[in-house]
Amino acid sequence: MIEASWIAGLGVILFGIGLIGAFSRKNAIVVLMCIEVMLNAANLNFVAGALHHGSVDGWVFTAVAIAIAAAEVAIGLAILLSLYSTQETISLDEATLLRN
Amino acid sequence: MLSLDEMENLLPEMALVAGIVLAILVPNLGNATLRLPLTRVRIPLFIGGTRFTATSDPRLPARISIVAFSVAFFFSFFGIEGASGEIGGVIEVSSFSRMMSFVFYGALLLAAVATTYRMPARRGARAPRDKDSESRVEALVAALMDNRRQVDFHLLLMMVGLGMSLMAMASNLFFMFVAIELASLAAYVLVAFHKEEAVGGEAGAKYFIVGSVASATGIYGMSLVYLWAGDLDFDALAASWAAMDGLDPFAVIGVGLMLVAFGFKVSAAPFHLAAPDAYAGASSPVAGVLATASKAMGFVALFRVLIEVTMPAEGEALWFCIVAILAVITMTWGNLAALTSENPKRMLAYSSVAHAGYMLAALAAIGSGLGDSATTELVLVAVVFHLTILVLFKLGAFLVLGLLETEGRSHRLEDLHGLARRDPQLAGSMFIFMLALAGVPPLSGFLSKLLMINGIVNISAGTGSTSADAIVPWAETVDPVFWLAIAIVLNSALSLFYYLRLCLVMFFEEPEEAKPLRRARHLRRTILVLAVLTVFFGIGSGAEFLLDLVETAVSAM
Amino acid sequence: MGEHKQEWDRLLYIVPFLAIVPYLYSTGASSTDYWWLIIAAPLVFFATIAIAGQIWNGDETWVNRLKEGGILGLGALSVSLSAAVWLIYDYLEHHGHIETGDPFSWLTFDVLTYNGEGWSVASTGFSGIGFGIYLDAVSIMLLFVATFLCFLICWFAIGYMTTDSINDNSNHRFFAEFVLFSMGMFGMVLADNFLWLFIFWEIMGLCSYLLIGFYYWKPSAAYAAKKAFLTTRVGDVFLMIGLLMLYDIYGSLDFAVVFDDPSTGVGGALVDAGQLQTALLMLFIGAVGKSAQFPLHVWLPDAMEGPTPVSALIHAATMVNAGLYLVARMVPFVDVGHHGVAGMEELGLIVAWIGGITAFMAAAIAFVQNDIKKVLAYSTMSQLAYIFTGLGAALWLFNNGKHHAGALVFGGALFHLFNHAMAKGMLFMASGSVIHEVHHAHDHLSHDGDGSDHDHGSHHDFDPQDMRNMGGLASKLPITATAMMFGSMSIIGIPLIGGFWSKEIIVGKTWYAYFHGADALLGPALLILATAGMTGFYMSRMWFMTFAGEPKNELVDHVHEATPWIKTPLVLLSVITALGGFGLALFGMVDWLSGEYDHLALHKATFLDQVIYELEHAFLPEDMQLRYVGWTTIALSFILGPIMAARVYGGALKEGEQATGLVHWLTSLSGKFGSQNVDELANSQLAEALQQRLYFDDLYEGILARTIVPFANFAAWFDANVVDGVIKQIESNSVLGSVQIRRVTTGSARDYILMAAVGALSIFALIWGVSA
Amino acid sequence: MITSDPLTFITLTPIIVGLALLILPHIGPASMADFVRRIARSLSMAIAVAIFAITTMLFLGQIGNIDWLDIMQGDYVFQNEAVVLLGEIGVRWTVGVDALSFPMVWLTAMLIPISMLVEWDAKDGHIFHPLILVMEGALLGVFVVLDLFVFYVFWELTLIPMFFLILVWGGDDRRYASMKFFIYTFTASVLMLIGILVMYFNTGDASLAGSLTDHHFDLVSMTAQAAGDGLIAGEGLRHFVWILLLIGFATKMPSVPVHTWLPDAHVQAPTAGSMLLAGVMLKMGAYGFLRIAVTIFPESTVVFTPLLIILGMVSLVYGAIVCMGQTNLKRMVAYSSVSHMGLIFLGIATMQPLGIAGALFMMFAHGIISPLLFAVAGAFKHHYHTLEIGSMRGIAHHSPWLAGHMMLGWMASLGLPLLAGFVAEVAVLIAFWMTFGWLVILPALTLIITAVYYLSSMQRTIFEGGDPHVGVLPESLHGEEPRDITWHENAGMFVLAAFTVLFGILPFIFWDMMSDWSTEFMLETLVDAMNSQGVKP
Repeated sequence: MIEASWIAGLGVILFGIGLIGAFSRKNAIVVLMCIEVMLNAANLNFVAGALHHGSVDGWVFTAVAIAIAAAEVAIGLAILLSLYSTQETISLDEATLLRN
Repeated sequence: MLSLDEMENLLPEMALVAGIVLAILVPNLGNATLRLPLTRVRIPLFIGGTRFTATSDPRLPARISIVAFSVAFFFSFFGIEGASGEIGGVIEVSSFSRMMSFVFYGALLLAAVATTYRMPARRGARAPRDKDSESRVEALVAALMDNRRQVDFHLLLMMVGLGMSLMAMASNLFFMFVAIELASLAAYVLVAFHKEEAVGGEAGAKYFIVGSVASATGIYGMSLVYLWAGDLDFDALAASWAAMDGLDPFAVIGVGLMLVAFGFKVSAAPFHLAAPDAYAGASSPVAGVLATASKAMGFVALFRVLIEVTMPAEGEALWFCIVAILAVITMTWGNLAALTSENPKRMLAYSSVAHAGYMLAALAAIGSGLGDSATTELVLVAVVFHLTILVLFKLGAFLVLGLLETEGRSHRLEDLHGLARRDPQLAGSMFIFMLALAGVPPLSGFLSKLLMINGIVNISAGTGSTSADAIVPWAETVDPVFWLAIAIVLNSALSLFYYLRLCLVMFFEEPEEAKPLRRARHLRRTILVLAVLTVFFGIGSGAEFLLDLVETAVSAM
Repeated sequence: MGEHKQEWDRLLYIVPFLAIVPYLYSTGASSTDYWWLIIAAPLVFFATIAIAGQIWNGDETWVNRLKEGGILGLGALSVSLSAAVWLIYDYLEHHGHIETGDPFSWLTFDVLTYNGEGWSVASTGFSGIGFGIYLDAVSIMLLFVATFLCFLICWFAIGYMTTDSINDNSNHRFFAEFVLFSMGMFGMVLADNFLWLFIFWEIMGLCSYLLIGFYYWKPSAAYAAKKAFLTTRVGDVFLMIGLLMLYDIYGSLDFAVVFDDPSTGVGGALVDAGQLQTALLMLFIGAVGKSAQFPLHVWLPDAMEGPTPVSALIHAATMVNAGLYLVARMVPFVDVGHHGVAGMEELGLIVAWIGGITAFMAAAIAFVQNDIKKVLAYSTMSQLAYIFTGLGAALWLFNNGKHHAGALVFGGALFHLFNHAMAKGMLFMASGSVIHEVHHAHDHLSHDGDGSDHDHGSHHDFDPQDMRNMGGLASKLPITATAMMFGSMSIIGIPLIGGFWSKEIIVGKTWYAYFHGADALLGPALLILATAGMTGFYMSRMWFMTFAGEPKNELVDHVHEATPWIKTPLVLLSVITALGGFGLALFGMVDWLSGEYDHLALHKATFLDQVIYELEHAFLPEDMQLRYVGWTTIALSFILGPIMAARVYGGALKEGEQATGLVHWLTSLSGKFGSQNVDELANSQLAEALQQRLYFDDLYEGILARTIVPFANFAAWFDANVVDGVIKQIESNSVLGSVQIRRVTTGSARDYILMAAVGALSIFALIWGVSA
Repeated sequence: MITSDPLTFITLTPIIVGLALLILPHIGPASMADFVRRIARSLSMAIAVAIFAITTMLFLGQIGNIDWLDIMQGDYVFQNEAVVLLGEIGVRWTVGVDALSFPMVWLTAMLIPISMLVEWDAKDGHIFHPLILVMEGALLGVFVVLDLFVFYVFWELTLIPMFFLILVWGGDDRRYASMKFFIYTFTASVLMLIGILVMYFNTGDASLAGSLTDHHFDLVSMTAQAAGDGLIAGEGLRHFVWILLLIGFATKMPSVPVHTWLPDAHVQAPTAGSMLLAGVMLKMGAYGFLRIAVTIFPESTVVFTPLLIILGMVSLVYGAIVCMGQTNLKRMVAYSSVSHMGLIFLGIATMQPLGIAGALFMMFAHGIISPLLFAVAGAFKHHYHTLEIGSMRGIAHHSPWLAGHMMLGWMASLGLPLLAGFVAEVAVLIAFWMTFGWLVILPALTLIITAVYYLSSMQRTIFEGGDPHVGVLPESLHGEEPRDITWHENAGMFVLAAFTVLFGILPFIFWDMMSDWSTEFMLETLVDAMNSQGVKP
């Protein structure tokens, strides 16, 4: 059995990767993926918490969080698509009609 | 299955769910029939076929959502007095949650009304192509904006309402996050709803990306808290926090990360950066919802986490200093940025940032732990009152822009030029909204700001040394919270500049085009009513009534 | 007067006005109940004339029948005059002060005082300021001078102003301002309180401003008006400070309260001489401004820009006496014999010195003036300075216990005021007559000469006031020449005529004071002695240049006394000037004025005894030193000065011209002293300096232009760019900051996330910092 | 209502009627809109005149039969039955006047119809005149309410009509001026609001207190509390609050260095706006300062007397000097207001009943004179289209009435005796000498400077020109023949001129009550403070 702290540690790393990816990558799809990574870091924590506390809540949370993540991806892709259809780019640095 | 009592407590949400169902079904009703196999008997199926006149009416979805929101709105209102109940371990209906849902539904109702005029159906709409001439593109875009996507729009609107309302009722942190996500995801789509316009998609994309990062951060923070406490019920969390010996890094970092997520929701600096873009790109009613209901949602979350969970019984809260600094930065940033903004919607967005700053300052005053329960309540009343009446004038201002938008766009200050000459009613209302935003008496914006300052002063002014016999020694001893009050009033003065500038162009400049605005009867009446209410809740019995209401709600918290 | 019958009919309008006082008298009322008529009548008619004149401007009735308000003004002044005469009559009957107390309290207020432990409302004094009247011999005399002269001048002005086309449709302004001025003068004389004195004093200042600037369209007039107001304002401000100090000392400004016992202040405190002297000096600065004494004298010559003789007359006969009156009111403070405060010798010395300097300086400048009114203006300055010197000597004498001598010179000085007022009033009216007729003659000529298309240029270039255009007018203007002759004699101090009686006393007693311990008075004494001779010269010069000799301009032939209304006052005043001085001296005017006698009457058994007594007193005083002084004065002023003038400017009339008796004789006489060419002297640097008024105006203007103007401009700049600049800086910095901070919103979602991340990190750093 | 609660009536009627006249045309049917527009101007005037009549009757005793001389400090007449406005935080509608506020009430009621009259032909009169009516209500409200919350509401409410008056009817640079005016004074007054709130949290009377806060805004009760143990416990805090209040009030007055909004606002404002701004709005500062800052914090006032002197003196002297450097007539008059308002601080700083009475009378007299000045300046703008001093000469020929009013106004403002301003000046100066001695030389010199700029400005506008029959007309006329002022301008100026003279000759009409009140005020509030602070002569 893996220690809960290991799982949580992995979560921290994942979260860091996600966050850094989110602000260092231009491609919106990649950023979306990074966000998923961040959410998964949270899921790992829930799992670790469920293990650590021996409660079932964590598992439920994880399941729901995954559902949310899925919804988020769906919506995100749709929105990015509409961005692409008008500006023909999904680079976050180029879609800057709105600024200042 | 819910019991009758629980049903009664959830009537507004029921109404909304019913609305969602109806919105999906009713517009699809038609004369479709199902021929019973082997017979010539045609059973009317109603779903599909040629739609009836009534069900194909393009305004139907709006009507449905308006009715649903109205019902929800009134039920919420009547629920403020004495609603209480606990459902399924994660929902707790209280006066406070009803008050907040009252605010949410109010804001969304207004957005629904405003949108009626934005999207009446028009035939022959298509997306513009490259070869189209500029004027043609404009016409096409206008037609597209008016395309029949009402159902989608109003569905999303009702989902936002449902999410927000559930969020206010959540007694469990995780459930609250889920509700927030429900509201937020729908809101992202609403922002990006005008995909025909280049800015629509961009605004949605930015808002979505930044918002998602923020909520991911928040959820991660929540997961850390879960790691620490093992339970996400607010009561349990509060108990764990109170029992915490020293500072647990999991708890502190978790709360801190959640602060980031809520900070984004209330658009506190520096998490607010996507907000102006989103407001500017979204249609005005949606931007108005973001600036009022969405912000209120963020504050409810802050209340839950900061005040219910992490506020110690005595002494300064851990987050006091952070929130205070955030407050000052937020209000100053917002006001400064709004100062030279040439886009009315952006300007209102920044002003919304500044208002978040004021309310954060009030929260910080609570966090200082100097006040007793009565003063804490006073400050909370102030904040909730502000959130409530913000719907009147902030959303009112967006609705005015929305009315302008139906003619063209309202993203330039020039679009407001000479509004007083073109449409005195609108200009007068806008003037009232602006002054209320700036906090000029006797409008309700003044009362709420006064109450917040009042609270801060009340908490802090007495802390100075009474034996100091000159200003400087006194100022050295007074609690820094006091300076938040000064910061608020100075910022109010600064903000006056851009609010007045907007009024100025309405009354002073020559209109770019002299033709009168659309009649848009309901929307116009709504705006006028909002203007009247802005005055009405400023002083006298109106204000007393609303204050009483808020007080009831807050005391239930 | 037949040809002006219609004009004289206008006088009927003032009959109802004149009837008011006799009617009141007949009802048995007391004059002290109706003193307010003196002030109220002009005040009411000021408003009436000003507004009616503007509304009915140019209306036939208004212009011809009411003389654009002149008749109304005359009516109002006749009410004042008759009420004043009534009051004077009562006063002389009852031989004593008239005090009404304060029939109405103008301002009531409270003042806190410190009693050593705490502050409480002052129980004595400091209760407010009321208004009532206070009459003693001095104010009675001045009241008469003011009401009488104002009445006559108004009379004269009706004739003078309404016959000059340049004034058409604006005379109502003149008459309104004129009666307002009269109100100020009457009020000042009547007031029982230093503050009210000041109030009316300022009203006069305003009217002086308005009247000097009557020809407002002339830049020189507008400038002169401003200059007069501002110069006197400087004095007034100090006067006001003096009042504040006096009020602080005595807790009241009422003459009755203050003069009751000037040595004890409010609450019985002993008055500090130094403080009181400072206060009185402040008052004196005010007097210096109003009476155009050095160094605030610069306004008076310019004031001659006013409508020719009339407003100038205010600046000669009445208003300028206000300063003298004020100084005269200082006597009770210094009179150590009657509760005065000892140790204020410097006051008298300063007053006398200022007087002496001004007398000499003004006389010297008058030497070179060619403008007939300017000569009179400097003469006025000089004569007022005489009176100041006399008052200064009186103050010194009073303060050193020499009560009798003090009283004598005090009375003499005031008597000189009377004589001078009458003479100078007449002189100015006479000069007005000259100017008016010369001007008319010129108009007549230029109209005839050029036909319809007459030359405006020459019209404007011609100066009807320049004596170099005159000469030989004695035969053309007989009444004017006679009047001017008597006036000049009175001013010069020709023995037995008018001013002689008072001037002798002033000069004599100033020397007396010098001989009796006031070493510092030597200067003023010498200066006024020299001035006596100079007066003889410049007054004679003026008369000779105007009336004697051959005409210097062909238009003189066309001059004749044609204007109605002008002659009457001249005749009346000539009589008073010629005989009044001696007559009143006989009745003990000097002692009456100084309060030594309480009524005007012969004090010797018979009239002849009195005449002999007075003559002996004037020419053969017992004190040998004074006798020499007196003789020197006479020699200088009567003999040396006029003869020198006659040598330079005198000359017989043109062949065939015949003037009236005495005048003709005088012109012939003036031709008999030979002639002397003074061109060299006239072109000297000294003469130039005198022409330039000893450069005082240049000096003041230079100082103002170099200090105040740049300073004001700097202040305006400072306010707009520094004080407001701070605000503007805040504004522009906010805008800059706004632009900067908006740049942070780059539009890229990446950056937003980055910013949020940095923000979040800072939050954690903060938490860490807080918790650590 | 008029007899039972006249103050509420005169305050609310103009606001209600004015707003109705402004709003009805935009929400009613077209025929009604036309009707309302037609009657708006006359009805506004009628209301304003009626209110003036009522206030005059209040003064004369026809209503209420008040002995104005017998009002003690802290007592008010015509007090109403308090109406709770915001029970949660203790806000009540209480009105009342005493000898401090009543002259201001009368002044306001008098000036409103006159400023309407002067601008009787203003464009868009159906908006202009109702706006002034709203202004009247707001101004009266400031002076009559005895609840600090409502006071602050009215205080800020005055800004809104004035903002519009400047913005819509103002001069060329009205955008900047209206913004500056609004923001500048608003900024100052929000600081004042903080001060009020600190006071609020030290109030104790439970019977008036709000349910939410246990405190109240009632000024009468605060005054009583201040007279008892003092409202605020710590001296440092007291001083701080006093300074906050001072910032608000001094800016409104305005005092150097926070005066620069005034010239801009004045120059751009329409005539009626300038008249009200100078006539009444500036007095709000002085009124509030006396009513709140001095009354409730007498010790602080005593302690900060040197500050008051500096502010007053700098305003007075510096304001006057700046006046001399102005080339714009209205700007000059505006700075002269700054200068005159300095005297009010000086009068208060003397700590003498006489000085305070002088300051009160200064408020009153300046309230009559400065509108006259601005009416004159406005007439120049109206008929000559320029305010530049020196761009014209000899205007007296073309506009004799204007020149006459100018003369009277200018003279009154430079403190000529028998005109209203003199009384105030002399009273303040007497008190000033008693307290500060030779410092009086500065105000005294200012009298000269004042004369310099006033006379110079007259010399270079209505005088000179060189020709008795035609003046030098400004280029802005473009060769048009100028006319004299219109009958309504003339009538308005005449009334002001008449009052200037009336109160100059018979100042005791209002002086007596001011003087009595000042004595009471000193004895009740300041004397104890002076004794406890050890003030000695």
